[in-house]
Amino acid sequence: MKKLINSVDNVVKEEMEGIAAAHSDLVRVDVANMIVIRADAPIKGKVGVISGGGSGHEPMHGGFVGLGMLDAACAGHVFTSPVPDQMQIATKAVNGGAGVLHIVKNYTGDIMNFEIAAELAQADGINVESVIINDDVAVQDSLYTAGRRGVGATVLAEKIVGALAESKADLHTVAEMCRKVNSMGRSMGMALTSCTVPAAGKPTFDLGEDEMEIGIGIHGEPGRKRMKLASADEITEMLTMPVVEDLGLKQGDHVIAMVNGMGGTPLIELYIIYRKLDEILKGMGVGIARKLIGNYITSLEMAGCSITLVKADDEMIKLWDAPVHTAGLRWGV
Amino acid sequence: MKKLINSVDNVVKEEMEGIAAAHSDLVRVDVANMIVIRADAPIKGKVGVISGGGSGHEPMHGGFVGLGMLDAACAGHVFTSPVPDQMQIATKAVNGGAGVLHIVKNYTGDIMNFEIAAELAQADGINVESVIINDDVAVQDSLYTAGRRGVGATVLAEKIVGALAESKADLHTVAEMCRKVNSMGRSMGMALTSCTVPAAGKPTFDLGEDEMEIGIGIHGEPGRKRMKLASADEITEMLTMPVVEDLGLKQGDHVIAMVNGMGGTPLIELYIIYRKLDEILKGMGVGIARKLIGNYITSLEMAGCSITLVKADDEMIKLWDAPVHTAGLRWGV
Amino acid sequence: MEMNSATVVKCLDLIADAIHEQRQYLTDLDAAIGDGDHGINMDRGFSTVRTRLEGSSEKNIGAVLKLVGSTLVSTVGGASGPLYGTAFLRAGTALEGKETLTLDDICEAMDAAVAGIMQRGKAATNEKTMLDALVPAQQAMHKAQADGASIALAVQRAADAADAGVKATIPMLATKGRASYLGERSIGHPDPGATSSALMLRIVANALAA
Amino acid sequence: MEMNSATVVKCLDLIADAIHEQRQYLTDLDAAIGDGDHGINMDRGFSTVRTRLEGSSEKNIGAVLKLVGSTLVSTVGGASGPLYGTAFLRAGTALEGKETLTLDDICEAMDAAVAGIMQRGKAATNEKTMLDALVPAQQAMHKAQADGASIALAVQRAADAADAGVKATIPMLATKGRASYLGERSIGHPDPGATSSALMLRIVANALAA
Ligand SMILES: Nc1ncnc2c1ncn2[C@@H]1O[C@H](COP(=O)(O)OP(=O)(O)O)[C@@H](O)[C@H]1O
Ligand SMILES: Nc1ncnc2c1ncn2[C@@H]1O[C@H](COP(=O)(O)OP(=O)(O)O)[C@@H](O)[C@H]1O
Ligand SMILES: [Mg+2]
Ligand SMILES: [Mg+2]
Ligand SMILES: [Mg+2]
Ligand SMILES: [Mg+2]
Repeated sequence: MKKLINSVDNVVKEEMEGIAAAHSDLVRVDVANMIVIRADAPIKGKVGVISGGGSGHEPMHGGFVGLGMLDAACAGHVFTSPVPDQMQIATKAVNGGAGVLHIVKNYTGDIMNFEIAAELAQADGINVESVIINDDVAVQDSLYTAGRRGVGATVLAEKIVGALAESKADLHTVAEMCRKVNSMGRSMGMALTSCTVPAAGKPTFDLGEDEMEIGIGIHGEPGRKRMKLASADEITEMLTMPVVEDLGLKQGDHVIAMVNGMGGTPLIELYIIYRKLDEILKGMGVGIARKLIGNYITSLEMAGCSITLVKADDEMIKLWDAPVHTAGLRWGV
Repeated sequence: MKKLINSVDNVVKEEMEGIAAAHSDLVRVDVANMIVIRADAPIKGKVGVISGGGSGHEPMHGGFVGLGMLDAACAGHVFTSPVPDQMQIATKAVNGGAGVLHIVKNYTGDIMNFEIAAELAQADGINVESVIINDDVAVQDSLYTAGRRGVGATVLAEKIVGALAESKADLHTVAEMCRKVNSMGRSMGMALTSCTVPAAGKPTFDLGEDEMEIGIGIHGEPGRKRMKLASADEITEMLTMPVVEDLGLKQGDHVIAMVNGMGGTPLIELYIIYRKLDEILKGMGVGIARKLIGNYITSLEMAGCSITLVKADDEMIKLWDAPVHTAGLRWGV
Repeated sequence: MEMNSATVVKCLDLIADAIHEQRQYLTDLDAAIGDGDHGINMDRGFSTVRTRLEGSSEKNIGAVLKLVGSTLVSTVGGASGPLYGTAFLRAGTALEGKETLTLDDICEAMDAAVAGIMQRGKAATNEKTMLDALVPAQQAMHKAQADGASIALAVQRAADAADAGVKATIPMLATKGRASYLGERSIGHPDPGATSSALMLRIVANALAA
Repeated sequence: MEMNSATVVKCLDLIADAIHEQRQYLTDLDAAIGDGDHGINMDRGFSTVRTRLEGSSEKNIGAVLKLVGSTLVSTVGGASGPLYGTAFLRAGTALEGKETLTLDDICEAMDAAVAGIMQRGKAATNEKTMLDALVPAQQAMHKAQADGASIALAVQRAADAADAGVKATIPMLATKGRASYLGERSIGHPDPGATSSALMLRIVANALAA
């Protein structure tokens, strides 16, 4: 295992100290509790928006704390949900009197830890609404699974919802927009390699020199199907079509599209994927209104990519365009 | 070799088509000649700023074309300097009547190809100034080498010089600022893994499970010293001290600092490196005025990082803060 | 062996040791059908439990278990944190104020723990989770209670039932937790959470038999 | 074999074949002390040269070589593109208008080519570059000229001198080009550019001897 770390146990702690050193203008960092908080939080009258999850997905979530996006992000150990105490502290820290929205990715651990935290927050007298993100089409949403995982759409939701909260909309409106983005968002990912949880010391799964894993999640866990390596165009097709079909996209629709790298894939390859995505959607008369291409929700050093499409109306695009100033996303300011 | 590509021969061509599809608001792409040109070029009365080099360093240079940075970028094949014809076309495309600056990284191939291009441009009646970037302290700058390589400082120079050109400064002033940034910039890089040139099909060099390469360049070529893997703090020290000493940094100086990923290293590890860089410079009383943390000048999927420091005065920081709108960097707009 | 708080704390220490020893094994199991962190998560939790119980003179067994539960909730994270945390919190509530335990008490605590896991995780048996070890153990304990067995024997039987439960998870299709994302590919692997539950019961059984 | 443009084009075709066959070998050499692209760069250039010369009925050997030179400059890239491109452009200029070649012509073209490379690359011998194959070849050719040797024999001796030159680059410390970044670690490896130069001379020697 070769990583740029000091000791396996201090990976997240030292990352937090690095974020604090780098972005003291944007955030303050509670290193002991592994929480990144917007420097000017709480903002009176503004709905506080928090999220959180296992570390190893950077820049998500800590890299999305700041103007126009998240007010706080709770970091668990690598690929391990954060604990209720963290979300309780974060909820208090961002409560501007207008309530707090919890954006929760659909993982059993995240759901349960956020659930306990929401119970604690109500006990503290803070009004909390929770929205679960479950956009991963690779998992059948049926009785027989823990439901669809929360992946790429989380990034887009945090931007859109963050902008709405910035405009001082009330908690229910902000939560409803988050549900809407979730309902309009679908993703699918794939991996060329696994990744190594520092504490585990070896890759979570092994892939042969000519193999790839289709439908992987973002915790380095194996995916739906292991297959022979295919071309970039074939892979783009395999990821895009299930998303398009599940969303029921048709001629005249517009989307916000993200081609996301899993952490170890260079930008040159992501543009080759975007090239085919653009071709496929153009062929169907679906317009790409906005796009993100790069590493936004990763799995440590995993080589691979994911495609996320959010069917967007004018309001969502307006909120997307609103100013944002975080370590991971910045425009309009 | 596992990559998200279609055919080895079309890697750069398809990347160009992807950039054209994604960023038609910012750039127009001459795919046949592999040149990314600012959408609104040429801008009358503005010095045209172009650069170029082998592909595989994304987002550099094509990702830095747009407002406040480059007017055009010529892409060679992976790790191979572009040819004079490309720079000749690019020079004509960005010439707003105020002359054109060529920013050239100090590699024999880049120097000679840009030299031929500059000769052709003069023959076309276009006033060209060239500035060579050679900030890599890993290479002794003596009679016995091809001189120091052009690495991280190239990114910082393109931003600062691009802002000055945007303000309609004349060619000589813009060229002098570029020389100043180069003279104030130093970098050093390291690698945990090699990378694979698509056409070659296998890694350029092999590193053992417990080995790292200190002083690597950005073309996947081996570095100065091969050593046993060290901790993130030790590595940061090994990269920072030679840069600090070569620059002669002392108490009260300010720098623009970049902790750059080589393409396959996750952000969590770059923040751990930044943490130690911040500690070292604070200990010396050197202030970090601005910073970049992420993948800005890469080597395909290489795992590793580089540190660049540019000793900055107020004017350079003001130009750094000026608006920029490119695929790879965006703020203030 | 007197079932007082000292014994309970002794068992918890032994559990912490075992979890630490089996850390890599539990993580490997989780790597096959999960995200490769179960052993790491559990070790983090139980090493904190050990530190917090060091030199504790707490007589009230309910309080001890509640401390274990809140510690696990605050340190383990992932899915297993809230589940095991809730289990120990509910068991502690059931034994509030008790300074020694009868088999009836232990059965009551076990029932509360299993109910807590089901409520928090919204899972049932046969979904390839820790319940597939804990529910058989619970039933075995009640049977031992009905047979008038000793505490040591009851826990022994529970541990045996739990081990059988772990083996039974191997052919199961996971329909809860991270493993469910794999569909059929989760078949053929034992569940990590069931394995850690069975491990804990085995440690307690061995301690009581000694 | 008559040294007319047909023969020159024939030799260039054979060079293109050989470069294509040795593509991986040249790239491996460049991977050791460079950035692993020399064979790829040369193959791209000479396959374009072959296409452009296909069916060419150009009699003027100078024009043929200048076409080769401009093609290499526009397609090879890297350091070898401008160097080999300049070499062929200068040789072509030296042979402007000639439809057949004498040994004197060939020596003159060789001198122009080597001078072009030295000017463009600002390098000398003993810097572990292509010059360490081409300069010995140049000298051998002049010696053969002085001995009144045939063209075939002169090129044969040039190819032998180039091969010896390549071996001589192995112990050399690279002080130019990418290899110079390695300092002492460039010692012990043959220079890729010298190897491709020697390869080209060998192909022509074999063709003329056939
Ligand atoms: N809904 C659930 N109900 C009961 N147990 C569950 C549930 N979801 C997961 N588990 C248990 O949690 C174990 C995984 O724990 P761990 O790996 O620590 O958490 P995570 O899956 O978040 O990484 C599984 O092996 C399973 O036994
Ligand atoms: N300054 C120079 N003068 C002469 N030959 C040089 C010079 N620099 C490099 N070369 C030759 O170029 C070869 C490398 O070519 P190539 O790999 O195609 O270019 P690059 O180094 O840009 O990748 C070296 O092996 C060497 O023979
Ligand atoms: Mg986990
Ligand atoms: Mg090259
Ligand atoms: Mg797990
Ligand atoms: Mg090379």
